[in-house]
Amino acid sequence: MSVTIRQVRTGLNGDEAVAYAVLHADVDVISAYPITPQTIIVERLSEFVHNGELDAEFIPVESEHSALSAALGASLAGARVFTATASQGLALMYEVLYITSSLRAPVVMAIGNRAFSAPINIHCSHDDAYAARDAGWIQFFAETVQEAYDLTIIAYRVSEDERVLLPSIVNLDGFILTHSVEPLHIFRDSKDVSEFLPQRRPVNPIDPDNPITYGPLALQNYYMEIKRQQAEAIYSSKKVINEVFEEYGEFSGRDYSPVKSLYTEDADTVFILLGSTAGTMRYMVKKWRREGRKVGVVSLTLYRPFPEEELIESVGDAENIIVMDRSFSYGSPGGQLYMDVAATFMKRGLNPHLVNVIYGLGGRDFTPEDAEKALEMASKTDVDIVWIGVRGDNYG
Amino acid sequence: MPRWPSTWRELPPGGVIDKPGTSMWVETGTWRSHRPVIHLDKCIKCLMCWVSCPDNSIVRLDNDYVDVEYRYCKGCGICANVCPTKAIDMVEEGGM
Amino acid sequence: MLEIRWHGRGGQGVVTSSQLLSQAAIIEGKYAIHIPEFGPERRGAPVRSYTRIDDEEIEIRYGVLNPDIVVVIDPTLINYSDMIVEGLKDDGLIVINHHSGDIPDVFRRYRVFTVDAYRISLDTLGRPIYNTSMLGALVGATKIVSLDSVYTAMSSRFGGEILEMNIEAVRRGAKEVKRLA
Amino acid sequence: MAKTIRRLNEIPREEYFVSGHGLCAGCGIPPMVRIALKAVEGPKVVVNATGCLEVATTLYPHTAWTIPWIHNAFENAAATASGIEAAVKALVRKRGWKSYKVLVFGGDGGTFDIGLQSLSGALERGHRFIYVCYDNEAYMNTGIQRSGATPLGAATTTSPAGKVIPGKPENKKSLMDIVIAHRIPYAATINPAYPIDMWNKFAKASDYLDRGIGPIFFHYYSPCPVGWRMDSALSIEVARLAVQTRLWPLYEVDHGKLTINVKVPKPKPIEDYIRIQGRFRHLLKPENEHLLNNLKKFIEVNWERLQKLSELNYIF
Repeated sequence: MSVTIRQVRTGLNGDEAVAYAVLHADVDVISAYPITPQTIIVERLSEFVHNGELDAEFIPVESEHSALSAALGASLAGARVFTATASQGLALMYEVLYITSSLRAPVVMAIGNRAFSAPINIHCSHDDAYAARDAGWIQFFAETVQEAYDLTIIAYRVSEDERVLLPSIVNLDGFILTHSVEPLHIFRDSKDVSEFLPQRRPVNPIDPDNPITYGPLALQNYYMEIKRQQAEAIYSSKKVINEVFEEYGEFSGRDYSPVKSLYTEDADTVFILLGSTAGTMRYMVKKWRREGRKVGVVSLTLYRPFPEEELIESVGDAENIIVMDRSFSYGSPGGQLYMDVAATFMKRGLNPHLVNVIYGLGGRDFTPEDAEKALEMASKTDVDIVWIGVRGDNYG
Repeated sequence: MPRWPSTWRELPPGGVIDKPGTSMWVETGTWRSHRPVIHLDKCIKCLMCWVSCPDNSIVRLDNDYVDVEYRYCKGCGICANVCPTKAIDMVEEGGM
Repeated sequence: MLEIRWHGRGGQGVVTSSQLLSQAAIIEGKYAIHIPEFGPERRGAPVRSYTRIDDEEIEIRYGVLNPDIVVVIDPTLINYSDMIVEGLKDDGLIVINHHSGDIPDVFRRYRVFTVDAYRISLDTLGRPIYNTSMLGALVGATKIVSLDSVYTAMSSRFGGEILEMNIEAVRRGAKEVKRLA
Repeated sequence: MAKTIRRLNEIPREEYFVSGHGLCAGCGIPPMVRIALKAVEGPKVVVNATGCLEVATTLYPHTAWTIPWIHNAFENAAATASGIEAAVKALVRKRGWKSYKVLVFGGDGGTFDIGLQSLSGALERGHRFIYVCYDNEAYMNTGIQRSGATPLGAATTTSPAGKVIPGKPENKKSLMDIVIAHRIPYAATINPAYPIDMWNKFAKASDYLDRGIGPIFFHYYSPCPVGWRMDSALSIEVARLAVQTRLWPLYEVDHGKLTINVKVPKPKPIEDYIRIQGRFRHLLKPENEHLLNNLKKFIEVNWERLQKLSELNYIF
């Protein structure tokens, strides 16, 4: 791997890392509303703009609904735009999430993943990311502060690619990543990054010389064709995502792929999960391997489009699959990732023993002890959904 | 009427309409039950009918007299109502 | 891997200390993670923060359960000795903001370092804000990072007179911390 | 400089909003849109909140717009416009792109009610755009439901003229006062029966935008034959009566100075206005006389208040 661009090793928290990525992406318009645990992103970006380090318009909107609405407007105008939110903020944006992807606006948004109310809680759950899962956005999950930085830059390249033209979400676990300081490598400035991420070349931006009607009314005679086209767009974005991952690896020296797996080749039990808990699970898997237990772990860097083939391939012949959800889909057959995984296997006629582990809601710590309990569950055939660490449950 | 693509593969991305003024393909004159008829002898070229028409169906001629574009006129009768000299009559369609 | 737990009260800069320590370790080329434990962030409420330092990349992301070192920034928290020694490793170390030498017996099972951060902070900052003098005391007692690295980390966060005053607080904390006999 | 006119023949012929749209026969919205797009000079883009104008002019694949036009959602037209305006600033500065003006159209639902927050935020932030609220005094797009703009006593499908509650019991919200409270540089009421006044206000707004002055707000009286239950031919006549009864004063607040643009020395009786609209007809029944009196009182007080304000050098 040839790394051509010099980088700086520094210590930043996840929010700051995202803010630096946005600075280095040389965005034109930022529109955001503060919400814990994303607020530091907005604060840093305000500083960059107010100190003249970033030549951008910062729109301090009055709500998240307006944050995404303004971002969409700016994106259609041809600007490279950024917004960030979490939890209730995302819920308030919900309407505009669908409009942004449907209008094919390459907005990039960071989510400091946080639990939905009630009760109100500021800590990590994946409720917000999952709530956006059907909205037609590409979704990445960062495991580390480094990944939060890298994936933000990658997201711009993917979203703005004229074969894609879809918005992206970069998820980073609230507090666990947003507020934790970790070492990472960042580029020196936007000039260095511009080799990988040149200025946006918008397709059909607002242009009085080429008048376009964006967001018309389409009824029974055309709506379905327009939606069919959109469905195809996000499926086919995966090819571009893989290309961009590869190119970024060349550029930065850090490799990315839709899924990360460890010890899955000969595993009889495989954990599948999203986000920052992957590191703890890898640590546990190494421990279990030393104890002679054939356990592997797969974490998804790409959540939408769902990396079906990569997941099947990396899980291999494991008989037990433990899917970990940091959220729950109330009244559903299981957690959101669990349902994705189940469908992925079933579509291919595969029938492994699936267990759904619900963990870490509202920021509850997920410790090695919890991981041991989760593994224990895989051997039980009488349970399918296990809430780990819940007082009052038999399997807690 | 020009043809718009029909399959999902051909449509412009994002559900946009990438051509201006395509509503002109829709002749809303079929909505009309009464038609405006202008008596130019009474017209004082005030242009109140022209400026008030919701459907751009009062055509302003070079000499500032007016005519009706019946392809789009919905027959609302605003032009007749605003005319200070009663130079426009609303006549039932098919009645003439 | 070295695991540190910080105890203080909201508004005392517990998070800042932990953050500066991890920054200093990163500056030295080490791996470090600073994990703040956020509650409703109200001034005065007991709060904690964690730092992990290692020569290898750190993968785990849960809170520190079995610290090697506990740093007690607020002198009044000494009354909550169970909370302070909870999970502390048998050969663990406690660094306390304290001046009388009258400490709970349970602490005496561990190596205890004390420093009068109250005095230092009044002298250097003119206000009872203990976090930088306690950071100095920790570094003085353990040498886990160099003072220079701490100063470098601080200079990216503070400026001007504030930086000078806090550097002095760190320097004195490191110098005046002593092992309790 | 956008030109000020004294006669309608000074208005250019070229149209940017074209025929074939699906707005109702006699709709009051297009006369304003046509004038706005002509009087506001230079390249421009329209942001349209969900509402009659939006749905009826862009039934895919048919658009009545010949300039860039964007619909995002119901309550966020002002926020969308904020983003576009900010993007234009950034792209002109950073990449030398051509600048253009931003015009927003929202109905009373999208402006008085669901979109009030995003409008307020955008006005407070000082984005340079023109926002026009076309006020037809109810949610007409969904079929005539009351809004915060529905006047006292008016019957809608959610404020019917019932036996116990005859029409809307509450007064119309004074949006102009809310907007003016943001201390924006220019706000005015406009009316299709006074096209020259309307043109000149848009022309002034255009010049202000050229000089970097904004935001600008217009409150447009938009007759709705269907919702008001009147003959479609009466749209302009009813609009004139609204002014001549002093119900809908034409005024502007230009950098803090309030001016009444059309004086009404001898107001016509409000009954002339009410009689031609089905939505108000029940107010003429003897048992509803108190409602009619309330409406008269409202008109009197409002007019007097505006006159007093117009005597001040500045109201803010």
